[in-house]
Amino acid sequence: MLRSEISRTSAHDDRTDDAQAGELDPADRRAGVTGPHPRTPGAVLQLITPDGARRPDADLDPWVADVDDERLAALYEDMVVVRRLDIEAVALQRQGQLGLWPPLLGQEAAQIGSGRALRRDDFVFSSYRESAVAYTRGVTMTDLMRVWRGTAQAGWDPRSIGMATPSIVIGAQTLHATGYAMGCVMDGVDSAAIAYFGDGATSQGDVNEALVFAASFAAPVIFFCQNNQWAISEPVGLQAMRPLADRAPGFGIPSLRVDGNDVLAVMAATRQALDRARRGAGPTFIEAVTYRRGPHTTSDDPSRYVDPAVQQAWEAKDPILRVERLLERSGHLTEERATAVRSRADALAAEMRRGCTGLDAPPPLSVFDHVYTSPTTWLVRQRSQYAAYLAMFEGGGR
Amino acid sequence: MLRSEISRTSAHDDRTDDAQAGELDPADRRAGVTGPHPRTPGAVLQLITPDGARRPDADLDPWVADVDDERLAALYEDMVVVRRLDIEAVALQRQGQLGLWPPLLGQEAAQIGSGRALRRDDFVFSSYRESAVAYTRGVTMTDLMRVWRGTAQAGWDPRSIGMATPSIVIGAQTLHATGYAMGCVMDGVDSAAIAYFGDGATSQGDVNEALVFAASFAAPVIFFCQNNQWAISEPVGLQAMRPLADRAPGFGIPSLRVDGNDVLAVMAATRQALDRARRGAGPTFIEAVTYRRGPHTTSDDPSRYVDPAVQQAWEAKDPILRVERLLERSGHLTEERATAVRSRADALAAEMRRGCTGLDAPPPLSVFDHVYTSPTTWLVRQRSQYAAYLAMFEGGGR
Amino acid sequence: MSERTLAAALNAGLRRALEHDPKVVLMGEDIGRLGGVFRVTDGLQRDFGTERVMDTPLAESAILGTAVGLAYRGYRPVVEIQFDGFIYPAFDQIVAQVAKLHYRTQGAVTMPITVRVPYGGGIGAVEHHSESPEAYFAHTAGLRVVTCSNPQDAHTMLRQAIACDDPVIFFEPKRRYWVKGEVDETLDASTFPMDRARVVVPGDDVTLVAYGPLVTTARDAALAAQDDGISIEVVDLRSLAPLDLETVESSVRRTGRLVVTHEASQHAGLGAEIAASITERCFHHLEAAPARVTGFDVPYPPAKLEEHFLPDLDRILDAVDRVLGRRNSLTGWKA
Amino acid sequence: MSERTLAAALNAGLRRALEHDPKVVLMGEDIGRLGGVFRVTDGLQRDFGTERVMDTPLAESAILGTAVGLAYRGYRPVVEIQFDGFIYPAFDQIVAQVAKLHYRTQGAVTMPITVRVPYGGGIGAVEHHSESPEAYFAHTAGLRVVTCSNPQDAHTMLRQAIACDDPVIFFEPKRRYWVKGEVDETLDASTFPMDRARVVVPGDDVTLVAYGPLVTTARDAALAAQDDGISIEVVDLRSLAPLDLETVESSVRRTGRLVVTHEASQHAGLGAEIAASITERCFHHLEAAPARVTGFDVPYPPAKLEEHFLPDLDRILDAVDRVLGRRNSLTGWKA
Ligand SMILES: Cc1ncc(C[n+]2csc(CCOP(=O)(O)OP(=O)(O)O)c2C)c(N)n1
Ligand SMILES: Cc1ncc(C[n+]2csc(CCOP(=O)(O)OP(=O)(O)O)c2C)c(N)n1
Ligand SMILES: [Mg+2]
Ligand SMILES: [Mg+2]
Repeated sequence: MLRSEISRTSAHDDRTDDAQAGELDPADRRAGVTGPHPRTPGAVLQLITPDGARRPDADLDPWVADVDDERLAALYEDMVVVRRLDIEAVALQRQGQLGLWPPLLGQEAAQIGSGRALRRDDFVFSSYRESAVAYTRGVTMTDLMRVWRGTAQAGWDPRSIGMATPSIVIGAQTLHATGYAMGCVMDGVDSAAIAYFGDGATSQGDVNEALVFAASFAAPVIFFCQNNQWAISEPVGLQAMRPLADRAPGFGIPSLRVDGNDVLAVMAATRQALDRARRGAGPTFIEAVTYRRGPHTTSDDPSRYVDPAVQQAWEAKDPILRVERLLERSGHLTEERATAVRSRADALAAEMRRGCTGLDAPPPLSVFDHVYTSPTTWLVRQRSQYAAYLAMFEGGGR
Repeated sequence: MLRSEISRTSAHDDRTDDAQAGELDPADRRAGVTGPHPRTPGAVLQLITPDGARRPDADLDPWVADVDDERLAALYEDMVVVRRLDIEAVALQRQGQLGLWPPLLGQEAAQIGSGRALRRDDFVFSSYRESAVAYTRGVTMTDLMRVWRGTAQAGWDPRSIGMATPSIVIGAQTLHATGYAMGCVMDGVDSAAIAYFGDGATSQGDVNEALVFAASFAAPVIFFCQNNQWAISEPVGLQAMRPLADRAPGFGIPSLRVDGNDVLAVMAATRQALDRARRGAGPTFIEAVTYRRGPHTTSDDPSRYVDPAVQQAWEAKDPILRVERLLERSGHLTEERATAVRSRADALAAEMRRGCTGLDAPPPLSVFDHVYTSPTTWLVRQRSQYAAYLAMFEGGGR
Repeated sequence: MSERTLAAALNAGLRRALEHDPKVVLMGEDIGRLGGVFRVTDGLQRDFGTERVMDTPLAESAILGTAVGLAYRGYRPVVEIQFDGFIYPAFDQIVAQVAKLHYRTQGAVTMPITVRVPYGGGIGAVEHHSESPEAYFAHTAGLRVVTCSNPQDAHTMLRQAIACDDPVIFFEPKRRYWVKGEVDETLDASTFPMDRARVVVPGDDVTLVAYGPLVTTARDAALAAQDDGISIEVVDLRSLAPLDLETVESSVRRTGRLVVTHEASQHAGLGAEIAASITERCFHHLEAAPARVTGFDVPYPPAKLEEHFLPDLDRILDAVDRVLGRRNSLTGWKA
Repeated sequence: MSERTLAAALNAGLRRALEHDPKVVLMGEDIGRLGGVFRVTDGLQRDFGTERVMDTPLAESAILGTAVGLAYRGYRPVVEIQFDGFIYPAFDQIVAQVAKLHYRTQGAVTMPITVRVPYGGGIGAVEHHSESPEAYFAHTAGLRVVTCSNPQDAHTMLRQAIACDDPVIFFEPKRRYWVKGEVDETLDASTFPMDRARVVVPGDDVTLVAYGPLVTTARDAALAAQDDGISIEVVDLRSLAPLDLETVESSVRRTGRLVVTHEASQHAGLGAEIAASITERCFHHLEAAPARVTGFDVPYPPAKLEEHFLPDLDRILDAVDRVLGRRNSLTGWKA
């Protein structure tokens, strides 16, 4: 066999610090040490355990010192809402209202924790699965639907939202984020750019070139990799032999490996990275270790490649449940509040459905709009010829 | 200023083990540790000092145990020859006999040490500057000239030489080497592929994708990076913030950083890497730290960007001189022998000149040959029309 | 002889190639356990193993670049690019390496690489999933570019492409993957070479040249035109580089009229080449300027607008009317 | 008004743009201290600093990709690709991002990026240094593609390209870098837009369309033809996307004959588009089929063969003879 499918999985273990410390062999240790955190190689930073226990962490705690139970509850609400929206979107797709939907089930903490760490003047360059990040940026429910319903190639105005239109070409956006961040430095502002991408994306030339440029120009950019273990049907072990967070230090970029199902740890890591960016200390790479619990998109059939046991193990690490447990324990999640959260989620889901079904096909001739900033003679001609063609039918057909 | 030109040079220091040990800061240490050699981070492995002293090295010595003074003298001869050929080629270009030439002055040890480590059944994928490697593969003096005289796009038959035609597109060949190496595994042979590329090339997406694929398929490929400090006018510090050898471990590929002006250390490192490849242990990355003492090509004007002091410092580390000193000391370089070496070099240079000036332009209609393995109707027609066109002139012109 | 979908015919073609030649290897994203997003490689990894049917990391340039290395080593890689819009990261390896290596080495090195690309629109997809990039490759000397329109051709041409010692960009009309047709796997691949065009509907008044997904549309148009008493000859081009201009030429010499249709944008597309070449060859036989029915010169639009981008039966018939001098959409139109 | 080489005219254009608009930044390999391998950016880093004239790491996709990010942030990046043959690694960013972002965002985001590309052959270079890849970009909706043929246009068009809110692929005819000509830097850039073709030699018998490096050759051909009593009208196309077909059309309506020349290969090249479009527009004015004089459909050959690849004066005149029905190389030729 050309390569061993089995041996390669170990490098992508998601176990946290203590659990993994003693298990790596010395060679792994050497190669695996990452940037500013002289931790156990490959270990995953965590603040809230799956059981809902708050774990102290000297490095991360200061970055979320302001997140009291009230604020944690707000993050909880965010996560409940985006999960509800995601479920609604899947339903809309099944009902033929959307052409496609890439579910985020399981990745709520990674997206909410990072999205809520950003400032308004920061700028997001995402892939297609970051609808929860879009939610944190204030994208409307209707706008969220446009691309997937097929009425537009982009859902919102990037400049007013502070988030670029999703990049479907894997990895391309990491370079955009780097260039944007270079621009922030030139402008003398302390805004940062954040690039979201998947584990599969790390194999693309563009992502590695982005690391090169970001390091070379000390660009204030966060490389936020959601390692959800899958690139469609391909396990992360096929893409990389080492934990993804180990890649960046060799480029001169410090990295963090964080429990992507822990909203607090994600927020702490992102804030720390943003702080470096704002201080002029350059880029940071964050690997958020999480799991894609749904299909790749609504067109996918994961039963062909997913092991149900692995799936179940990840369900036990649910990002929402652990915060629920923590808040319940501290008495900050009353039945009343839980109900309020649920109804807000339902209301937004209903708003999304209304927005979606209300989106009509654009007018035929708009196919010619916005190719250039000003219409060219040639396109004006093509458009007018097509208008003449359409007019034939209006008059009763050919 | 967007980035500090000054601070970034330190990561690319070429000092050897002892010299550098105490100077790196802890963060650098952490990120800089490379593969199988738990050495001082960033340190450069060396067996022969610039003064011609043989330095013991427990790791490397076993790999060159067979290289006695006789064999070392042969390597010396190789280096003298390829330098002489290089000088001749520059002269041929200045005299209008070649269109272009990329000098290798200063990089003789890196190319001879690695080239002579290879077996006949290994396969080389190089860039354009590796004429000394081509020499070790047995490329004839005439064939070496074809591309640069402009009579052909490739100088030799890759399959019979065991060396692909040089890749001018930076980095592309690293993927070819990786694919070739995957093929070796499939064929169940223990041959290896070696990819030569420069420091500048490490920024290309293709090179990083090659690391990804090589690691994923455990391909028996050596990534041999000649860090000659320059990519045309750009210093290596612009391409990478860390020593180039630090890049590979994050991809799961062990790396070695070796004095590229030390033919013995280069040979030892390459043999070690080849051994890993043959044993099925996968790829290795070698950074050979050297210096491009000539212009990028004969079209270049390095006076615009090279600091003469730096240039001089590197001349003191000459790859040939140190072996000369060592051999003289051990009495293995007699005046007689030195003369023999020089005349062999001169003879080959003369052969090269003859070969070069004897290369004529190919026949006009050969422009249509070899586009496909069998001629297409369309090209046959284009060719015959052009033949008819040329015939007009034969008859006395239009 | 059995009835198969176009996708299944391709699958069978790959299977035959894998059986026939141990040097054939398949590479791509998700082609293994998943069987490809369109299931064209379904079951092949199971039956031929992970060494001959390789899921690769997610990097198109590397897929092509390692295929080059495998070809150097004597293999015949068959590469899948998941969608048309994702071939561009591999563009450099394709145009600067794959296309040129045989020429560069004066024939010493062959590049028998087949690049399978599901292409074209009409499936209501999101961006980058509906493109027709064939002109980029057809313009690149050293590549063969072919496309199929029915299950039999899909099967036979794919086997021919894999057996070919030149690199072949093999465009698969994704919206026709589920079209069914008879497939004879025993058909001798050499009887009808993949670089030959085929007259699929004979006719006398107008030559209609189509390829890939639009061949079906062109046939439908020919059928519909019959009711109007117009006899359309439909030519399925099959090969886009080299072009079988002889077949088109001999048709146009009879009909005197040419319509070319493709989904790709018009500007510097294949339609221009066919129109220009045929004009060069049959100038004095032409009764009207060749007409092109193509995608507009805009990026591929969102799904809900694609019907206003893609050529369809009515737009083709309108162009047929135009070359026949009949009333058409441009009658009375002023620039 | 001063005499300058084409390269110096470009340099002055860049300087003016940097002075005029603080959002203009230059990026590329070796454009800083070295001033670019052709010295087109000579002295600019010294005068405008490393933040506005940036040497980048060696990665073309990243150069374009970061330029996109800078454009998002309001900058106007002017990117240098060192040679034609090295633009392909950036192909994905150019065709899938740069070209489409304005369309994708319905006008919300502009991509005022200029990509400077020294292109074309005739300089005796090694492989990948002599290519003419303009058709790839002209076929890509959303891009403007232009090229210049003389120092004045080089200067003015480059400034227009940088000022344009659309992405512009700016092809520089590298073998004409050292051609000298008068340059008026004060010429109002708006008087003659960069997307307009220009009649550079008026004539009555044949319309000869050229662009970039071959405009000089075309002028020489027109001069030489005069001796034979043939009056050639030379049109310098300048813009390859969009095409100024109106200018060509009005010329061909008078001359009835069209010859198009370019260095790029013929198959699906720009010549096909011009021939096809003009045939559509002037079918009844054409006395002969438009003729194309182009590079052959082979990869760019080694330097010692390039004279047998590149169109030159004699090949152009041979095609002129062909469209005039005079004795020419194909007289008596049989396929
Ligand atoms: C360049 C490119 N190649 C292929 C694809 C097809 N594709 C879409 S998503 C995907 C997997 C991406 O995996 P990952 O980066 O881990 O992100 P995830 O979907 O898990 O969020 C692939 C191969 C693409 N969109 N772009
Ligand atoms: C893709 C690509 N971009 C740009 C170039 C132009 N170019 C030729 S050599 C070179 C520098 C290469 O530097 P390095 O990789 O360090 O190799 P060296 O020349 O030092 O041996 C550049 C930019 C090229 N050949 N290919
Ligand atoms: Mg993933
Ligand atoms: Mg170098």
